[in-house]
Amino acid sequence: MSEVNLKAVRPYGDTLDDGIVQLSFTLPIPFGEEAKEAAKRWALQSGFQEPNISHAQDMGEGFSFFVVYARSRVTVDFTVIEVPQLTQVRLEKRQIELRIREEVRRKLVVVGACIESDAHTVGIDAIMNMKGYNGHKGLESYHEVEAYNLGAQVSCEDLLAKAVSVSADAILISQVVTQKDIHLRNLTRMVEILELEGLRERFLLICGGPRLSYELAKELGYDAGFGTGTYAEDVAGFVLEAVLRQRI
Amino acid sequence: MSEVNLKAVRPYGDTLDDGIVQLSFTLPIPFGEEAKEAAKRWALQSGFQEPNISHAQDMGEGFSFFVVYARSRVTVDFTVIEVPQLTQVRLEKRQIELRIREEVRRKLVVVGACIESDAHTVGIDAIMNMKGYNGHKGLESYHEVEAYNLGAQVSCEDLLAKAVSVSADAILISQVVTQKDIHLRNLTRMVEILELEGLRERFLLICGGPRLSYELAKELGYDAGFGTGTYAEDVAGFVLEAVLRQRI
Amino acid sequence: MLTYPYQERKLNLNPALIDEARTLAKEIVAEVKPFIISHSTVSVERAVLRLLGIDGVNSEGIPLPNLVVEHLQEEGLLAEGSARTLTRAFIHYGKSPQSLAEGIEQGTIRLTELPDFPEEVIENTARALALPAVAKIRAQRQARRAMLAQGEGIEPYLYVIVATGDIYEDVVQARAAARQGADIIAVIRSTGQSLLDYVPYGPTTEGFGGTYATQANFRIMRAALDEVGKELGRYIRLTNYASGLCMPEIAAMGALERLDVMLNDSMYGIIFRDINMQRTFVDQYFSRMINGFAGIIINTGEDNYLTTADAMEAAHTVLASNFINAEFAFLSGVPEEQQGLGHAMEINPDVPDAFLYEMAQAQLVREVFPRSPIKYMPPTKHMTGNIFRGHIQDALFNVASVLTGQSIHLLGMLTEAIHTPLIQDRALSLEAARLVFGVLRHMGEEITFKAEGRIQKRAVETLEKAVGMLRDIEKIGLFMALERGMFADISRSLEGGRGLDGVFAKGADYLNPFIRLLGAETEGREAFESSAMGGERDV
Amino acid sequence: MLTYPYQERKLNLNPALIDEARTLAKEIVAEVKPFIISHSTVSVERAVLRLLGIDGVNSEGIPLPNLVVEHLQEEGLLAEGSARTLTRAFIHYGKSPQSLAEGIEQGTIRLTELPDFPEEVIENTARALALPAVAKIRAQRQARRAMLAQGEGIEPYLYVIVATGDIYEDVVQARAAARQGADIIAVIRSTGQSLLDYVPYGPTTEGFGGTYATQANFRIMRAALDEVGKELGRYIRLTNYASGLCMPEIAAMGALERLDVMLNDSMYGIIFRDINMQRTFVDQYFSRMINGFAGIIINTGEDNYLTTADAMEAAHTVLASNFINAEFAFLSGVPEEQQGLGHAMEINPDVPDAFLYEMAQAQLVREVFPRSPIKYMPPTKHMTGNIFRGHIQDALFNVASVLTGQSIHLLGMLTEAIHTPLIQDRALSLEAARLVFGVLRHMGEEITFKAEGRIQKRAVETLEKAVGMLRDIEKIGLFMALERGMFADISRSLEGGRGLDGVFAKGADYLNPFIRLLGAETEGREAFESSAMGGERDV
Ligand code: B12
Ligand code: B12
Ligand SMILES: Cc1ncc(COP(=O)(O)O)c(C=O)c1O
Ligand SMILES: Cc1ncc(COP(=O)(O)O)c(C=O)c1O
Repeated sequence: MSEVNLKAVRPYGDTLDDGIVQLSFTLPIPFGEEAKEAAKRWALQSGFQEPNISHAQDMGEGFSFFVVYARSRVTVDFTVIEVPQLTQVRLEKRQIELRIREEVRRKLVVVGACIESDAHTVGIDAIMNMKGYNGHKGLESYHEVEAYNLGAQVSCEDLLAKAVSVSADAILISQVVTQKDIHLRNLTRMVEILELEGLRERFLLICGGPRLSYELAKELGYDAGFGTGTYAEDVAGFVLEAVLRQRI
Repeated sequence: MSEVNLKAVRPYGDTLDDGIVQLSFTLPIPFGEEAKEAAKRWALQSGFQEPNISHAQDMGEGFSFFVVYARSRVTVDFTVIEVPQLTQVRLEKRQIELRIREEVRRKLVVVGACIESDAHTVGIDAIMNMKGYNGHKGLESYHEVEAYNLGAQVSCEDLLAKAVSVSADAILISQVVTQKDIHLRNLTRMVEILELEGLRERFLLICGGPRLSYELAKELGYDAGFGTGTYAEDVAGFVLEAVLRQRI
Repeated sequence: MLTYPYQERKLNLNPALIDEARTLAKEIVAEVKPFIISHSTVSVERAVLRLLGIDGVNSEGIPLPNLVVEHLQEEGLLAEGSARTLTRAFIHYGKSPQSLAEGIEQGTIRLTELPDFPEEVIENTARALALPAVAKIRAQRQARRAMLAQGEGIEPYLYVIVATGDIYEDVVQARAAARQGADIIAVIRSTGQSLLDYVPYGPTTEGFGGTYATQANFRIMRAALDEVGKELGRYIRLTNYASGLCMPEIAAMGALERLDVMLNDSMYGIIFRDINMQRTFVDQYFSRMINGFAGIIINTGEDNYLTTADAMEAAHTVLASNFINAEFAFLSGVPEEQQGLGHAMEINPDVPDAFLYEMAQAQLVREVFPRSPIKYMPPTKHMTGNIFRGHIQDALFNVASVLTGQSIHLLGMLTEAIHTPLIQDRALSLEAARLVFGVLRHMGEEITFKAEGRIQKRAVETLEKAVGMLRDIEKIGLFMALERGMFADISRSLEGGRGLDGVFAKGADYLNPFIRLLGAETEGREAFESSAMGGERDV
Repeated sequence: MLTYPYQERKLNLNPALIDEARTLAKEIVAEVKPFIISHSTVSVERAVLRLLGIDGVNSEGIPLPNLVVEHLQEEGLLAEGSARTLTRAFIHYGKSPQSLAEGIEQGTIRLTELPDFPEEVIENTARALALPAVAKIRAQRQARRAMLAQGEGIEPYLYVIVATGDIYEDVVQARAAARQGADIIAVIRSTGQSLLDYVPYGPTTEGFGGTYATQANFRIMRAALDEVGKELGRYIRLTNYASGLCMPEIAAMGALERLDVMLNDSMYGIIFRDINMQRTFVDQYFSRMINGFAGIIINTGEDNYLTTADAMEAAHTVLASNFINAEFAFLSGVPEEQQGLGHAMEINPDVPDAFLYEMAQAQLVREVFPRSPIKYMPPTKHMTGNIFRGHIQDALFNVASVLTGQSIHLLGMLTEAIHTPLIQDRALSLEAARLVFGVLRHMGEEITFKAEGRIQKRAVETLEKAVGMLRDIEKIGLFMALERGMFADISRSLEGGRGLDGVFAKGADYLNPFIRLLGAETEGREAFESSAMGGERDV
């Protein structure tokens, strides 16, 4: 195989730069030869080459579904990609506890919830509850962390009130439902309320959920965001570092 | 649901014009956050919106695989689509036999084969052999058709020789393997040989195979092409009509 | 393809244990019964009003049933039951309940100043006012039976959801799904509707992760499915959610609009929506009474336990809860044939031999409830963004389902971890399930499990644990069990959660004509009991 | 995970029938044996030359083994066996076989004018010339055994193909596949190589639907897989095709380069490549001798029958052919432990209960050949462009495989009907198979089939039909059976097909030292027989 040109990377099927991509989609047009042709044209107009309509199926009600393989000439420059990421190294629970004890010298306080309409607590529970997730204990199990998990469908106001009342270091928010971008709306709402109350600087604001990333969280005005596969250590470590940084 | 605008049809997920498309592809770059970002950029550069990298997986050896959902703004005008198609109605075996007897008044002669490197005879057998396919008897079972199926890996030259020797009306060619466009090469070779020998007009030239269509066949200089789901009737019907047309 | 009741006995279960479980569950429920029958709720009363014919909203969008109940509450008249006061008003004003409600809304009618009437007159009049709804529901049940006789799918029924948030888009998806092979269409509700203490009104086109359950939406979807079902020669069942703070009202709406299946659990709202347990127990009782009478299959929500708890560890909690849910159903007069007890395939596929344990659980529920149209829920928690892998997980679920003779098969979607189903997701799932069911149709009959093998052991163990749990609950009572978080690892308190303020003790002269008309041992049933008893299902 | 030999007996098969089938197959093969051992072919002789050390091509790209054999043929020396003349030339010129071949190519050496030597001298010298190859092959077998001891996959082995046409791209795909979980990598050959009467030379980067089988390609891939296997702590087996007009030569190359599995059927070339049957029977005999000695698992090609014939109707032909293929293998000294008999899952999934019949067939082959590393081929014919549906068909195949204890599991690809596998296709298939095998690992042990149920009946019927077919073949002889199209509905004539001109009767003084060294009952074997006999597998 020839060398990959990292300045111009393109999809790979079984030969470098063959550009092969699989697509599937439905068009709101009745099934038939014309529908297949429409699918092909859609692929061509989308910039693909040699679209092969490998499957076409009647969805009923005037819809047609397609599986397509096609070639793409689009390349990306891999050499310029930099993803804003948490630079912090993943600490272990033991280390975190130790450093809180020795460097912060008081317990860290966090409050968390699934806000607004979202009732998916499994994610925030995985981070906060005693039991944790995949063998990684949650924040409640940390000696040096005082963790309040308010659960599901908590209004932004209630969450903030709790954070104020326990003098939290960090507010943790989980958002799992993303349909019609409701997570963006909910997350933004929280930031706005904090700002309105002049409390934005007072708390570390952290969100998490399967469709969230550090990058997106920053865009929304959060201090950090965590996606799939996060463990309590990641969050505790981040809060620890941030609290220490604020001290300086 | 609002009315579909057939002049600007776009993919449909669960809401008209949401444009949702599923893609999957591999990039020749090592797995990680940067790879995900590259996949996202590739999708954006390909003109998709809101690409959601719903899955990323290490393929090993410096390759990464992605499943992506994204939105497309590309539309096709469905109202202008016309697919060149065999206009003929699908006749039944009985009718075909009758019309050959009464209108052609001699047997139709066809020779067929998988040419060159291709050994996939199931398709041509489905058309030609006694047994046929899915309950549709093959050409050998037709009283009024003299059918010679030469089988697999027959050179263009041998096939042509046979066609000449039995004074065939039609030559049937099957091509199933399409890797590196070998089918196009083989099919073109046959046309060239026929032209070289000045015999192109003498025979109806018909091809078939899962990646062939009437349209493509015409492009390649064939009289007709048949894809997946073809039965002997389709071919016999076409030959019958063409022979009758030539008579006039 | 199932012959009822399910006949196979592959697990070598101890029947005495099953009997014990049933007895324990009966006792657990019996302990809650006095509370249930001595209480009512605002939602029960609103349901009564709806059944009496009150519908519509005021200019601010507040439903008339809510306005009337609030009015009664303010006037201290609720404890007698909304039916009593409305009946008195009817006799007094000679106006229909709907006109009365409108009058109350406009302030032209006040209920405090009503004269009294002889009890017999009130009861008879209430009954007369109630009968049209009863007749309507009965007619719907008969219509269903007639349509089913024209053709229906075979079990396991293919059940898919639509969840666009827009009823008109839902209709498109649902009709397409029916053509793609679905037997049952569930219209998922908008996130959070369960916490609304009223039912939205009219056709709706906005919702998150689902579409609001409104009577108009029920009607629109019902008509669409009847149409496409007729064309296909296959009755398409319609499902919605009689859950949350309005479960009795939604049940009433569903019964009137001929829904066929209702998610309608005795404890789901408590555990998963933090609805007060007193409220839920009272609400579920009346809502199930309606569903039972309407011939609607109820679906319980034990599958949800395994989305928070671990499926290997908590399998027995599902079964224990199934027993309790079934007893609550009996209490409301829902026969086994309408008890769509829920369970799920949620073991982490990384667990070696996970499929064996899933089989054990699925077969166990099947054998323990041989007459119930049990509902089997697909993998959800361990689905990921890898749609190809997910499609296989779902295929295994399909295999388990057909091997163990499940009745209602909720289709897994390859995009479970990504979004609510797209039109093609459903089609692909339906196709996969049909494929699997077709090639394995009689495999269940062909195989037996090794005596004392992994599957039998697991099933026996799960049954034993469930019985143990029921023994514990029987000792401490169900309220306490909920407080201790014995289901889904979630703990709820007697006074906590939403909706407690809507619960009230029935007054001595409480009246609700529907309890007699729809209830288990009462008149309205007769027409249907005979057939249901015969084991034949018209649901 | 299989314990050898396979122990379960789930089908209630009649052992007498199985014995009869074996006896019949033995007789069928015995009838062909006299012809086989009295004949040789150009390809057998070229294989001998290769084993004697002749390799390379001339300026026109013609392989030296071909040139030498042609020369011998022209000079009328071939009937004595190429080894005899080469040995004489070696004694005479004192030059290595390779130098001799080069000399012949350049016209500097002529073989017609060689003096004669005492028979004993010739035989001993030939033997001495043959020994280095034998030692090399033995060393490769030992190396394999040592590496296997370091770690290997568990059965069913995950077998995938690479088919880019470019050996370097194949390497990338193969290494990635190993990391993705593959246990066996097969490098698919370019379309049409089987019809070439020579073996291409050197690394190749062009091919259609596959990459040319060349010794250099074997070596490149072997090194790549050894490297990645070492890293993974799992020996990765390498497969190629000792099929077609050059089967003995490819077997020789494979043995030298430590391939682990070879597609190497006794009749495939006849039926599917229209290679003359006399040619094939002689070629397969010698090629299998090499494979047997090299500890290479041979795979037979009965799965192909079902790509042309209908799997419901022709299931018994697969089994009948398996019996014959096994006997041919024994004839060449290939022990059961190296007989990777092939069969396939090819029933149209639209057939109701198709999976049951597939199970019957898979279990049948498993029980009939309990010591063989049988190879189970995935659905191909009924795969369509619907990759999602296809992925499910493959998943069912995975289920059938693990339930019936298959040994070598060729992974189905969701894109089977579209293209040769892309890098992600393989990964998705591997992931799916691992998932299915993991969650169902012990399911086979857990289930038994109903006595006289659909599965048992189908299996018994298939066995009976296979015996019936073998009886017929035994009566008419294998040549006639092939003429009648009894396999795969394809008929071939004794004199028809390609390559007959390369067959010749051995002269009275025919010499091939390898027959004695590699053959079944002979010296070279000793070192390995003991272990193979013990049932332990080092292959
Ligand atoms: C379990 C589940 C439920 C359970 C929730 C139980 C509970 N108490 O949580 C129940 C059954 C109640 C449920 C209900 C609904 N659900 Co739901 N549900 C799921 C499911 C199957 C699994 C989610 C899960 O538990 N994942 C496991 C956890 C551990 O992963 P996680 O949430 O990603 O969390 C990890 C990280 O993201 C991160 N993280 C998460 N939060 C946070 C927070 C912080 C601060 C940090 C640092 C990290 C962090 O760390 C965690 C551990 O690594 C998903 C589908 C799926 N497979 O993903 C659908 C899904 C999320 N649900 C969905 C929907 C639509 C609903 C409903 C709205 C449907 C309806 N209309 O009724 C309802 C309503 C719920 C509501 N009001 O929000 C959709 C969302 C679609 C979308 N993208 O918008 C999904 C994707 C299913 C689908 N395809 O339709 N659901
Ligand atoms: C069966 C099969 C084989 C059999 C063929 C047996 C035989 N005698 O035909 C065997 C096992 C021998 C085989 C071998 C190979 N195969 Co193959 N094979 C298939 C398979 C599984 C099914 C094809 C089939 O029979 N379809 C059923 C018939 C009825 O359908 P059909 O051919 O489309 O025919 C219909 C129409 O197309 C039309 N039609 C077809 N021909 C004609 C002709 C005329 C005149 C008309 C009118 C109509 C018509 O009518 C037919 C009936 O409706 C496909 C995968 C798949 N599922 O499609 C791979 C496939 C075609 N094979 C493939 C390959 C690569 C090979 C090999 C080259 C692999 C190798 N390197 O060894 C070899 C070599 C074969 C060769 N030299 O050509 C690839 C082709 C990839 C590509 N797109 O280029 C496929 C797609 C598999 C894959 N994913 O890799 N194969
Ligand atoms: C019994 C029951 N009711 C309702 C729902 C739906 O959830 P929500 O309460 O958000 O409408 C479910 C979901 O699984 C359920 O099991
Ligand atoms: C025994 C055997 N040899 C070879 C092949 C490969 O085909 P070809 O002869 O085209 O190399 C197969 C394919 O299935 C086979 O089964």
